Amino acid sequence: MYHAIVFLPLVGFLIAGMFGRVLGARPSELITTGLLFVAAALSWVAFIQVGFGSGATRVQVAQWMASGDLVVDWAFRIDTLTAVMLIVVNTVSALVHLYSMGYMHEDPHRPRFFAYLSLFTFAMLMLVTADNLVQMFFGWEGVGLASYLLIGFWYQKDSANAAAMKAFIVNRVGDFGFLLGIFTLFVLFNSVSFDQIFPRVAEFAESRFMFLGVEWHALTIACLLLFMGAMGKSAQFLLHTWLPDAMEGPTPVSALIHAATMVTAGVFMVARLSPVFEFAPTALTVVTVIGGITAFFAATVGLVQNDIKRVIAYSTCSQLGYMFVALGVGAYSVGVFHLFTHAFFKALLFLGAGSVIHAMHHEQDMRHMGALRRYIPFTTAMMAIGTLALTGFPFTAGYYSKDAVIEAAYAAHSSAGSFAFLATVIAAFMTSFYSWRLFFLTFEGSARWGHHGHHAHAPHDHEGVEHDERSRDVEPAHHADHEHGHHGDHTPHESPLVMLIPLVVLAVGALVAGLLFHNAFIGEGYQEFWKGAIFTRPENHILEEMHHLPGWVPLLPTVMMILGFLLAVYMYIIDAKQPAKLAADHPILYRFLLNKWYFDELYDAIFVRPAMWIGRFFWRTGDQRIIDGLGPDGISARVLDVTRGVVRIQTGYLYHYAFAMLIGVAALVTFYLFRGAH
Amino acid sequence: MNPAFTIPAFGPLLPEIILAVGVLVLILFGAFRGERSVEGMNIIALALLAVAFLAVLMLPSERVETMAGSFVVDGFAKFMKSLTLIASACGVILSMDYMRRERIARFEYPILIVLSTIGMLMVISANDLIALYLGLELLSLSSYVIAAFDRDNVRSTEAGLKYFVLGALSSGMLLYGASLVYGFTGSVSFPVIASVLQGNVGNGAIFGLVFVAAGIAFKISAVPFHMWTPDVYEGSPTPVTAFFAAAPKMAGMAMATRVFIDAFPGILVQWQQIIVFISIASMALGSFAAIGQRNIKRLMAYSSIGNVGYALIGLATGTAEGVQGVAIYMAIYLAMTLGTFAVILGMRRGNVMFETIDDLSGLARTHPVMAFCLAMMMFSLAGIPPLAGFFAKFYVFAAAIQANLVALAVIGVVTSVIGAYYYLRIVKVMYFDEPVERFEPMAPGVSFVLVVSSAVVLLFWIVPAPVVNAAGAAARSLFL
Amino acid sequence: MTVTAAFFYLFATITVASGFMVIASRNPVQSVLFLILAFVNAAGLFLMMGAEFLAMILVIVYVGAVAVLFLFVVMMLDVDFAELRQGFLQYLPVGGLIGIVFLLELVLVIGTYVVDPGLIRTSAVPIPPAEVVTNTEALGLVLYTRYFYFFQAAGLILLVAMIGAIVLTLRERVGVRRQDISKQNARTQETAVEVRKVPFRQGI
Amino acid sequence: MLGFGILSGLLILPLVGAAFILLLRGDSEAARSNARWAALATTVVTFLLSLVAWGRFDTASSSFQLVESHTWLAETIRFKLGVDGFSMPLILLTTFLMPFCILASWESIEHRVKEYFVAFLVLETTMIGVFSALDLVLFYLFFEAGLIPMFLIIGIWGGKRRIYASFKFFLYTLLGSVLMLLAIMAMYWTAGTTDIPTLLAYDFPANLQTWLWLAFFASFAVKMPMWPVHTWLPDAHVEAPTAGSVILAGVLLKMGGYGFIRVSLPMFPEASVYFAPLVFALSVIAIIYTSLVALMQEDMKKLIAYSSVSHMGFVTMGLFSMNPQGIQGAMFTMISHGLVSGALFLCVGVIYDRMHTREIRAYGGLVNRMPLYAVVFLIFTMANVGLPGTSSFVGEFLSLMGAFRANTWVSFLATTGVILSAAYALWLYRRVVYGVLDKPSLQGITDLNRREIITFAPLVLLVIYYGVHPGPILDAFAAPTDALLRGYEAALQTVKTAAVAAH
Amino acid sequence: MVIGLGHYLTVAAVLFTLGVFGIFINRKNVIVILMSIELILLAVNINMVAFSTHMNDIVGQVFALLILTVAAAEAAIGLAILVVFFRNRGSIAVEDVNMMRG
Repeated sequence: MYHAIVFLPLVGFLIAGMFGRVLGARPSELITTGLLFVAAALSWVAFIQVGFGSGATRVQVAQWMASGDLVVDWAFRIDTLTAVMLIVVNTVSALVHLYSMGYMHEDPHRPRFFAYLSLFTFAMLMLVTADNLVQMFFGWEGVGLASYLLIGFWYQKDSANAAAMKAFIVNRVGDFGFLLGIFTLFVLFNSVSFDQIFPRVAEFAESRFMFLGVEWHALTIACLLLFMGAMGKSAQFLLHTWLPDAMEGPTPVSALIHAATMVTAGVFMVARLSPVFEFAPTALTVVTVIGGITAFFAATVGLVQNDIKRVIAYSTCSQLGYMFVALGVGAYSVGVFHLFTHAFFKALLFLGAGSVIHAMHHEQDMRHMGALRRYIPFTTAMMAIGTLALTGFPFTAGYYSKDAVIEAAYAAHSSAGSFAFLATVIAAFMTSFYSWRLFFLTFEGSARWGHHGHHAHAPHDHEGVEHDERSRDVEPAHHADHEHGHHGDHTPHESPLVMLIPLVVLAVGALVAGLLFHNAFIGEGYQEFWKGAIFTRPENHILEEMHHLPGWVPLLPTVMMILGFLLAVYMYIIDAKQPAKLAADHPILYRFLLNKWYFDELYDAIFVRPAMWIGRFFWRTGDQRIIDGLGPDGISARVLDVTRGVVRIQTGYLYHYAFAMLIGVAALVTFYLFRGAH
Repeated sequence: MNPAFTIPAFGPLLPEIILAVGVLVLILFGAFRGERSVEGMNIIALALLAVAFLAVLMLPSERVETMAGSFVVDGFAKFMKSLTLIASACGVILSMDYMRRERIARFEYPILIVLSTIGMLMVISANDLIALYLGLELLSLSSYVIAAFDRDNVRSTEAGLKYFVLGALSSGMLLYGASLVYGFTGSVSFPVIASVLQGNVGNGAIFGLVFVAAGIAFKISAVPFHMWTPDVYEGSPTPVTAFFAAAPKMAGMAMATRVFIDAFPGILVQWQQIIVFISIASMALGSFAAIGQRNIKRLMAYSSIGNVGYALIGLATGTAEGVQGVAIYMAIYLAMTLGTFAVILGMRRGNVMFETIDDLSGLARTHPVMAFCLAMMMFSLAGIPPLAGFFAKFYVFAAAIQANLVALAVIGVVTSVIGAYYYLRIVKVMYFDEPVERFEPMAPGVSFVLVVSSAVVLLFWIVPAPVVNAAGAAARSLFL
Repeated sequence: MTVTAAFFYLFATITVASGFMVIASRNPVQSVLFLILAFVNAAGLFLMMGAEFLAMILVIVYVGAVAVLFLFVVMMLDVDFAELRQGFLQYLPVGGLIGIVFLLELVLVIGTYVVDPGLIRTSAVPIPPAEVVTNTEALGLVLYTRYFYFFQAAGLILLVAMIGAIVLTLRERVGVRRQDISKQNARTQETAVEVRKVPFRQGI
Repeated sequence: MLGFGILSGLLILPLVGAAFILLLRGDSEAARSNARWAALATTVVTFLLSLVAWGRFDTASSSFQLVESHTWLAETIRFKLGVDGFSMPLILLTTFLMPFCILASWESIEHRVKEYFVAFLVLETTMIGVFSALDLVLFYLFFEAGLIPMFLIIGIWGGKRRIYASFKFFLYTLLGSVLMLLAIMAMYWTAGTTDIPTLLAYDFPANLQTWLWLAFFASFAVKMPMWPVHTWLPDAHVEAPTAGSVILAGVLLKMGGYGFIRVSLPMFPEASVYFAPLVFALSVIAIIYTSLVALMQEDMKKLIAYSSVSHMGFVTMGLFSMNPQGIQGAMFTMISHGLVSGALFLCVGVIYDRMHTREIRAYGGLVNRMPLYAVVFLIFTMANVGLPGTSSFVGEFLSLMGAFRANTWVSFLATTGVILSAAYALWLYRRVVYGVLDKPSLQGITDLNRREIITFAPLVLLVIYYGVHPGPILDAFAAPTDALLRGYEAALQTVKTAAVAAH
Repeated sequence: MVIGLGHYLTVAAVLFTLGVFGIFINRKNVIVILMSIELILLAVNINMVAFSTHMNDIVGQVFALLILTVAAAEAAIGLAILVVFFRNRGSIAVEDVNMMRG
């Protein structure tokens, strides 16, 4: 069964990828989607078996590599954590496949698209089922590849290509840490297999390790390095810059990869490695702090974005921060729970946004939307559900998981926890605000899409404020001549059924996932459900602590949610001039936020440009001037100089020749005379 | 006064006697038949050389002294004499067509070649200073004449004149050195000199050694006594140049080896420095100066200077391995240089001989075989395996390493890389550049030499044993 | 100062001085003459050393043959030597310096050296006492027996000299009348006389 | 068979093919076609023969196999051939790549076709010779002999600056190698033989080891090439014809690495330990430096050439980390890089044949007209990046891990290569393949033809196959690696005990 | 004052140096160079004879005799070459003997 779950998407990929052009678009879609649905169904079976039965197991597929003590297998580690991820991945993926059949139906490269989607799913499954670090890295990089391919799916768009590259390279920065982390663990445990490592972590609880000439607490350095990988994949603060750009990809991709699954791989990894992280409290503190910062930071940026997908992207980033906060304070199950619920409502939001975009003929700028509620009521409803779940409206999925995160942060009773608590609470407020802002801009107010020109009614537009330079309206060429020219005055229309069904399914998930599963994930059924898949040290009582919080703490997120909602109502429904005024009053802050804290510019200045400059310097000066100049070219030039001199000696005159002979003899004679003297 | 005088054994002199008697017959033949006899004379001369070669092969391998100790035959002499005779014979073969077409075919040419060959054989077998000097003069005087053989050509006569003047100066130096050696050791005989000069000796003998070395270095065109070489190579008729590059080099190296190893073994430390010095200087100059050449004959002159430098590395060691290296080096060098000159002799269109490197442009397209052979010669001269030139260098460098002359070996390999540049340039011109007009087909004799030498150069690595073993035996015979 | 010494210094001084003049005089004819003078004085030195045969040979061969040959060539080539003067002094300082250093070294080492008497015992062929055998005879005794090989080699060298000189310089010039005896002997009436009928008043 | 075994057969076969092509008369189209087919047949048969050899090869054994020995220069310098787990895969790589080189040259070589294939076949012999020689002199002979055909290949069939490049290539590598020759001689006089198995067991004095190691290093470092003696490589790669680049990157560079593992490491263990920091430093510099340089290249081949230098940095780093992962990773990187970089050069060759330019700027948007090509190029780009699932990852991962065990700094810095390689490779891919196809010259460009598909398919399959199942090759390395490390420990142990005894 | 070996050797050394000197200091004509060579040979002969006498060994004189012979042959060849050169070039100035260089 597990073979089928993991390899069916691979089969789909191979079929669609290799024979897609022969088969045609529709059969490719049907095959891949069909296979995914089978896999998804099997995943649910597996989930039930493992989570509520006793199906944890290890499936050996083959040996990958063996070198010395290093043995790496292709094997599946099936436990509750894996099972949770399996359903998340396969369910969302199957729905996205289905959704894409509608969303992409104008695209001439659909087989390729579905092949990529299936490839991604396969890689993600390899990641979540990995029974060792290297296989996890395989999946890790595989999803990176798929992400790269899908972001750059519309390869004629230069911005998409740039975004794809950026995503891959920034992820590689994280992988850099991941690799070193793997090495460190291998050096410590002489194995990369979880089965070998986890039982022996305690032995190494106090070991020291020399890294870069400094002696570290071994597990801390290992966990920090691994966490660096997680930061890259999960777009945490400092390595987050790729995620918003990744919205260049088709929207279903954003939903699947950049919201529900791939970006949560970092969270999954930390949860998977909880037995190790548990012994590295310093590393956990770092995780908490980074998570808190991300939650806060991304939310601030999300406040002012105009692109509908970017807002959701920053929201994702922020929510990932929440998950890390939970992990960091030791409440791994809370983090995973949030991951689980988040997958539903964030995928829902993205797919809903996709539906909006589809309706708007690939317009993504919210300033050119508005009043869509009347045209696409179904989508509006779905988006409302998604927004409610995201903001943590009581009894929706987000309510259970997000509030649990905030409570866990509080319950940690540590300074890092307090910081995270503060950050997440403020972020909760902002989440609510920008989510409703999005909703109102898109679905309420006046219709701003019937006009030409982007700037006419843009509420945030005022002089001096830079727009997002890369206008969202640069669409792939194959859309340009399509009847749905995006500047056309066609009215928005509701999406086809294949797109709406996934929305419904996800909406159901967003509404009830928390209610259904919170008990198993973080409540009473904890032990029974996880069965040790998530390890906590005996002294880790965070889940208990969460039940003994002051009364105001559980209420606080809800309050924040309401405040945010009210503010959004005020600014976008009641007094629509306010935002522009606010922006004009605080131009520096506004621009700072609009430009994402200037991270892109900063990285450009401290990494990209110097790398280019150094590269050019090494090439022109290092290689060509110094190495070649002093080396081969220089030497050959000197040789030619000597040659010219030597040739000049050969004058053709007899007396010079005779003179040379005399000098030769005289020199030798003199040499011996003086040598003989002593 | 010398009642006990006995007639010496003439057996060891058989090759020389054959050639000497033969040459007299040739002279008579030529004097009576005049210029009509040239072709026949060439054939007879070749036959003579062939017979002498057979005679050399029949010589005993163990050391035999005769002629009151002035003449010695041993394995080394046999080896080097064989090479010399081959070289001389090729000198004749290469000249036949050329001389006829340049209208300088005279019957004296083969005679002079044979006479000079006698001189070489005598030099190789010389066991005292007088025999050495006489052989050397016989060799040199013939050489001066054949350098100027194209007597209506100003370049040829200039070559002859330069060769003569400097040659005379060098033999003057050699003689002066010989006189000092004689005076300071009391004998001209190598074995006696060797027995007298042991350990720390006075400067007089050393000075003598220096002067003798200068004379010998001149003959093998080692720096700084090389100055004549480029001009003479360029000016002389091409087959003469080929002959100069081949035969006298064999004799010269043999002479150098015999003098230093046989006569001065006791003061190895002293003369080693001379040899090291001129070896380095030769290798360096050969490599550097050749880069600046456009005339291929001149280039080959510098190449030969460089090659002598490499061969001298073997001598500088003063060991049997080193001498073996010298012997192998000279054997392989012989094949390489003859092959190269065969190609140079093939550079003819109508009545014009071409001599610059650029004239070889695109040879690989017009004459693929010829170009291939020359390219192999060039790679071989550059010392690239698996061609024979590599093994030549291999043995001398190996000997140097064994004798702990590491610096010398390092300089040697570095200069060989520099030298590779100009050999490559010829390959480049032939293979990479656009072709010019075709040359005329080669004369059969020339092609024969080319094919044989190419085969040696190309296939040496498959069956190296005969040459290597023979050279080893030859070298050991000097160290008994 | 003994008579021997006086003669030595006389001969030596003149030899060296004429040697110098050989290379220094402007006129090559003078050079040849100084060369002759140098050889004659060197012959004197040889005499003083007891090498009578060589002294005579030196005079006969060099003065009589070689030097005259030089003179002959100098005359034949008829060189205009006046213009060849320039540049003579240009290289003198450097060349002279090296030459002098060279000479000093030679004299320092060689001129002051006294041969180890022990070496004399190793002499292979001692010179017989002059009272028993004359110098000429002594040379002759070894030259044709013990050093027969050298003698033959010298012969070959002279042969080369002969052939070389001939091959280089002998040429049959066109346009030069030359006697050809076989041709003369083979001459018959038919080949020698041509009878032509000359048309009247027209010339040939 | 007169005492000649299968390895001699591998050496002789290409020469027979070359001789056959030489005998073809005329320069008609028919003759050229015959030459092509003859060359292809020869290389394919050679490959099959090498598979037979592989079949007879016992990967479990660390000793030399298929050994044959004939009298040669001397009793102690013999014509001795044999393979072990290190060399056998390299021989297979060589014979495997050759048919693709022939195929890649099928149409792109239009003039002097016969000479071209002769040069390639001779080159194949020398390469096989290097990997199968069991005598140092013989090793050197083949090591250097390869220069001749390669010189001609670059010089005759190369690009605009071919003459500069060919001379640089030749003289640079020659200069490096001659010092090795001297070292071989020194070993000969010290140990009395140049027989590799004997020398492997011989214990050279420590101070001599230093010098010998340096001399060999001079040669191998240039061949590898290591920074800072790498500058011949970009030039040679850029100017060489496609197949020449493939062989250069695919096999010739491996000779340096092979030399390290065959000679430097096992024969001079003490010197290797002593100099390991140097090698590490140079490797790390190479990885970072050349990656940055690659980032700035405007010429596709140059970019790939610099990336080769960078990857070779992983090899040297792995080799000198002296642990199983490092050594096997390095060896695996060599094999994998042979496939990947060879394939990348083939990729460049495909579009070069169509457009006759290698300027990155001249391309863009190729995916629009060449989807299949885009896929193939993507796979090899990703392999170049070291994506798990491709063979490169296995090698890089293992060598980095090996380096990490040896020195965390080295590994730390070298791992940045993971980031940089992604940057330059994707940057290249983006500029060439992605984007809008708006250049008029590219409008008529056609996708891969049948011959090219046949060329790429096996490479793609192998790169991925060895990415997920590297076992067959890694296992071959395992036994000799163990032997090497055991010998290593023993050598160092004796030194230690000697040092202790001296106190 | 006794005239010993050293005196003769000194004379020979001076003559030898003069000969060598004459070859390279001379710019005038090649004949003088030939004469310088004769001087060198004369110096050698003085050496030979001096050593011969001093050591009472006749070999030196035999050597000298042979040198004389060879010197004559050498002079003949040299002059012959000089004559053909003169015929071609019309000059025997040393500075004109430089068609080939480099």
